Amino acid sequence: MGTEIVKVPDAAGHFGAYGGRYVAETLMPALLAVEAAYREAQSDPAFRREFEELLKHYVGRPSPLYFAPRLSSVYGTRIYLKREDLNHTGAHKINNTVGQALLAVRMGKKKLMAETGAGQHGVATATVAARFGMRCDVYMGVEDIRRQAPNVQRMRLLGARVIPVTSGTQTLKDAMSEALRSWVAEVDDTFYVIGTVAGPHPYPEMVRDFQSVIGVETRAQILAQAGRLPEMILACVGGGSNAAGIFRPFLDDAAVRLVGVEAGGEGLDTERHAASIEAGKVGILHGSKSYVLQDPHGQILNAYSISAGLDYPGVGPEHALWADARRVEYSAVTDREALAAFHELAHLEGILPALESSHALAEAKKRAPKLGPGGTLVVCLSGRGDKDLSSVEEAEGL
Amino acid sequence: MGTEIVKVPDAAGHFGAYGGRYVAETLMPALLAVEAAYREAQSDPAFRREFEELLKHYVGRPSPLYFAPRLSSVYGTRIYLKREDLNHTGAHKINNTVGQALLAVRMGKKKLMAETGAGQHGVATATVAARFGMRCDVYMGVEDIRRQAPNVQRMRLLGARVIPVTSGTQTLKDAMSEALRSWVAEVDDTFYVIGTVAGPHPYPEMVRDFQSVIGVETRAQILAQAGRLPEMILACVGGGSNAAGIFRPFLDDAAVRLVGVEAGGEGLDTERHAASIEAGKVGILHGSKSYVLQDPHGQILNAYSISAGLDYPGVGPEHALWADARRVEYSAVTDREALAAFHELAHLEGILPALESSHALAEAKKRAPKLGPGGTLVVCLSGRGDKDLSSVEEAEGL
Amino acid sequence: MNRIDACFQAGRARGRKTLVGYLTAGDPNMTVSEADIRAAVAGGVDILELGVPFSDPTADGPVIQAAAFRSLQAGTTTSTVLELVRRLRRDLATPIVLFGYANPVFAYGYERFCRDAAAAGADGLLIVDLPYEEAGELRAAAARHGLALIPLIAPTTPKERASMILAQATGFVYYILFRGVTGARHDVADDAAAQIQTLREVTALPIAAGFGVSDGPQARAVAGLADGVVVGSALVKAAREGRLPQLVHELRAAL
Amino acid sequence: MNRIDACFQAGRARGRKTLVGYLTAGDPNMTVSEADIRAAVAGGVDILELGVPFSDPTADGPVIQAAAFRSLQAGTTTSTVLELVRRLRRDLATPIVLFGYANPVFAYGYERFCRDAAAAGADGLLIVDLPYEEAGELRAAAARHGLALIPLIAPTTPKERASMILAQATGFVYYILFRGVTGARHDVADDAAAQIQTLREVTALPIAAGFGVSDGPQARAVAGLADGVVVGSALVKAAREGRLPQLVHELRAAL
Ligand SMILES: Cc1ncc(COP(=O)(O)O)c(C=O)c1O
Ligand SMILES: Cc1ncc(COP(=O)(O)O)c(C=O)c1O
Repeated sequence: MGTEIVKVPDAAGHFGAYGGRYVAETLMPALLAVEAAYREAQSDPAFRREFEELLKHYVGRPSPLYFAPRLSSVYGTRIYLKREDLNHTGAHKINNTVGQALLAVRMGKKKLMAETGAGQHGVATATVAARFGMRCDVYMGVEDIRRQAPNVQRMRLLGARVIPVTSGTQTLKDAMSEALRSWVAEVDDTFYVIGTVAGPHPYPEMVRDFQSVIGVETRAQILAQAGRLPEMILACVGGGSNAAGIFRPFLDDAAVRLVGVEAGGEGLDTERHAASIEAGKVGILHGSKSYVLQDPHGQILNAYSISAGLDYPGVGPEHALWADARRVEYSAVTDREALAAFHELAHLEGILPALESSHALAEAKKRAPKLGPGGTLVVCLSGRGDKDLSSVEEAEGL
Repeated sequence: MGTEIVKVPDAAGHFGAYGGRYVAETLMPALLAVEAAYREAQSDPAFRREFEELLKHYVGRPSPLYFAPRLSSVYGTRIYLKREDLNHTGAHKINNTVGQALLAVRMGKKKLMAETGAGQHGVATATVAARFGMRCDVYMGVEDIRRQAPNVQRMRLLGARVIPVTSGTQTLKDAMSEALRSWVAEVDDTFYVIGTVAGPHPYPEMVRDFQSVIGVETRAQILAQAGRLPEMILACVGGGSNAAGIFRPFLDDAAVRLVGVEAGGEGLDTERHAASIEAGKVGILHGSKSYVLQDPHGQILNAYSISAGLDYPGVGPEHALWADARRVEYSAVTDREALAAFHELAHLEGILPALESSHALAEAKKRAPKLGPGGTLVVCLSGRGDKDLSSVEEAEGL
Repeated sequence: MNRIDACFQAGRARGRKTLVGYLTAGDPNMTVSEADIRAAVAGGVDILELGVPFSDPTADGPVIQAAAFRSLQAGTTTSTVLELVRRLRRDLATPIVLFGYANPVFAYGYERFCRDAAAAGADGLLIVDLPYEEAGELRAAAARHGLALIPLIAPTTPKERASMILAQATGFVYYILFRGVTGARHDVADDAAAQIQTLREVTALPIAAGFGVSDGPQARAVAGLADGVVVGSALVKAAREGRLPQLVHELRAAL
Repeated sequence: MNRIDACFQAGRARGRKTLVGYLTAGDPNMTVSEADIRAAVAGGVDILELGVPFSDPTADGPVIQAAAFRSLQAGTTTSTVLELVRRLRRDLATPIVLFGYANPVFAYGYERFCRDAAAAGADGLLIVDLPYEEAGELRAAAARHGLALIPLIAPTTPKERASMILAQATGFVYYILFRGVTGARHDVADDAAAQIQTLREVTALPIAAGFGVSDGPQARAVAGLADGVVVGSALVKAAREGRLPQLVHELRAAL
């Protein structure tokens, strides 16, 4: 692959035509300070060491790369699952919050703030805030607070304040808007922990870097376990952090096909989905330029997905670049297909996947037959499904 | 330590005066068959290898031994947490169910059955049943089904039948009685997966062996990380499997104090607790002789604890032996103390412990001051607290 | 000769099979229970299996579980059961076997229990969750006090194991017709005849078969295989439904 | 000379400070909005900041968020805002600055937007989430069409950064008095005076200060520091509460 997609972003945070830093001037100094601190941290072996220590002893890394025998035989190709569901707090989100919290400590901040939709990133942020003795505010739409009661309780038990967001559609996109608003007023002592590879520079780069541990481990593990690289790697794409994390270390491996799976909701032919890349247009949202679900006037549309973590109308700018460069293929999977994959993994392997991750599994099922019994693919199991019990129940009227 | 407590059980399953095989003759052939299969498996390196592979790639072992800096500074001694909460399904229970499921496969069984209280062992059994393509029946008291709805849903999603037990107090003890009853009728094709180091021989031995991985890892990890053995290891004791698993590899290390923590419920001076060792008498329950909560006429008493996993009126026979031999000290911690420890760990380290494990933490807090800043102790964090959100909420009227 | 041996011998002499009847002592309370027992004996039960209630009867089905629960609720203890035996023995010659679980007996003390049970007039013990391997201490105590310790043999018990168990047994052999717990079932296992035949090769003791016998025709079928027929759950159920005399009569007539 | 420069110059000449008033276009619908705007101008607003509503106004507080929401609900689009400008320009000479977020402008097309806005009679643009670094393309288009691109300077903006931003700026400088989003606050930051003084060292442009000015006394305090005072949320709120003429009168009187 050409360097144009590997050596990104540029100094201003652009991933080709995407990314950047589209925020009010009030926030610029804060972002520049985060960037400067991050550059310094990057070149400090002590930072790297502390990050890795925490990933190992606190998060529980490396997460296993698990060969799923029964799923493989049903899907018709050899399937490995990257088990981010086994991380502390139950998803890949914690890799990133550990990194950002360390940076916040380094910058002398006393408080973390975060936006959250499903609550996974909120829990992961509340967790590291507790771990480092910082206060924590989590912005969450009142609609999501209602839907995700257990995660709200987890955040509170971890000592975080959950701040209800009543503006707009009262979901993730509004929570992120509100978080950006609030950060302006508290920027002196507060670090804003963004939960995915979106937002203004340097977040897309930084989150991707922290999540790259997923791909780095996967690469070493598949070589050790299968003796070769896989034909294909699949990951779900909400904002795109687990996908970016697992894809990135394989960008140069041209023979490895990378597939990002968006939430097709009730179908791309309806208005109820969250497929920003496949069904959105280039736009500017929450600080960066990328594919965005929007109306012809540039007003942001509400996303929809059964999985709260994919229910976002934007996507990280690096994915926009990868999509344009055709290095990564993007597909969408409907609620119904994701639910079927959820049940299938539970029954075949005894693993309850997050509904987000179930999207990647469903796409793997579609693509497996072409690979055949000799093929090998890796699915990023970005999180566990315990948080989704009530969504599944509601969807299926159990 | 004398061999009398290390080389147990004897050929008939006796741990000194305890243990044995107190079941109806109808079950004896089944137990003898399990024992014979287990002996054969023990001497088969392939069995060991498969067990270890699954622990690594499926369960996610080794679980980290995490030095908890903020907890240490508040408690006043160096505290390491053995992170069984990071295992697949969220507790140590899975170590054992993987082992027993492998044995069931080896014996050609088509179905697993289990009793469960909190649902953790039920989920762990349903999980391995799915993983090996076996049917699964889980016996659970209707009272527990009501209290532990999310785990019931998890089991069902994993394909297990949850069989409501309406006899007696409709909790764990009755579920186990019912499971024993049902096994008799299905013994040809069904393997009974017991969830703790209780029940008739060979279960106490077998479960202990499968769980010993906790202690084996802990020993290697603490030597590598702290360069020495700890002064003390604490673990909660319901039936006693996580405690047996972590203690066992340290039995010969006379300088390492081992502390088992029972559920003191509302206090040992009330009738509402589950402290079989401290407040029970020797008796025979569910197939083995050990300490049992019972009235003067030998009728079994109801146990009580805020933590469903400790809410059992018996305890594994090896603990009875260890208690008599004073190799392990046993203490009881009340609901209130456990709840305080639960919140403390959440706030200080960003870890929501299971209420069961919170008992061990609470006892650690009491004992830490005597060890002082130079001391080192290990607490077995047997599971995560996500399952306990509603118990905590109910107890605190949040 | 003890009462149990005498009973089987008498049956054999009269050409009829022995009816072993189980009732839970103290169900639903001691007064009613005693009346039921007397009615059962009057109706023709040859050997009385008297259930000592236990809180966690892992080998019993719903009927006997419920009986134990009612009995315990009414305040039955091991001592009150022994008092009942003493009262029954004043005027009944029927052999009495105390049927129960290990823990209440263990709590009472094996030696003390055997002494008091023998003194009260019991003839034997059947401790359902005390298999051969664990029974040594109680077996010795029972022997000291002249009580038979009745062994259970299951359909799954291999012949070698049966030989071991029966080598030291006294009283009679309780052969379990079905897998599972106590409670009424409908057909006798096909291989019961063969298995009982096998037992005859290793013991001279009378064999009573049971678990799931609920009416006259079934009792007759079983009687064709064994020296005695054990009826439990069906009697307990009949007692609570006011049909005890009728059922005993039906069973007796079938044997 | 363009209308903005002329306006500040005129103010300076008359010894009074410039009142920059913000209202969201189309709030609560286009008809009422137009009437509000005309009333505000009639009452003494010197420069009109006309908000182009956006679904996700990350730099606005609740008052302006709600106004944008109402406006969008009523069907406002970028085109209808430009039509409004065209109608206003027919009979008003007041400078008009279009205030909005990047995405609607980007969706419309930077070049096309500048062309159409200029043609409609707008004088400047203020795109709140388009900082200096990202503004190049729009800056060029604005310049091509004679529109000022008003820069924002925050209390947190370091001097070097301010110099960079202001080096190429036209129109006036919008100095943000407070951290946080738009909306009424009560005291002016202590260091505002010093910061505005610093800005004077790097730019000759007029400086309007705002964010949180809600009444006459506050306006007067701010006016002591800057060339103009920006009032936004307070006007939007007053308009919806039927107090717009009064507030504008009060503000005008204070300057
Ligand atoms: C388990 C899980 N997977 C995936 C996602 C989507 O985020 P991203 O696309 O940034 O990986 C989320 C977001 O909450 C999540 O919780
Ligand atoms: C997390 C956890 N810890 C401890 C226990 C108690 O079991 P044991 O004493 O066998 O470890 C349980 C039982 O469910 C449990 O779920």
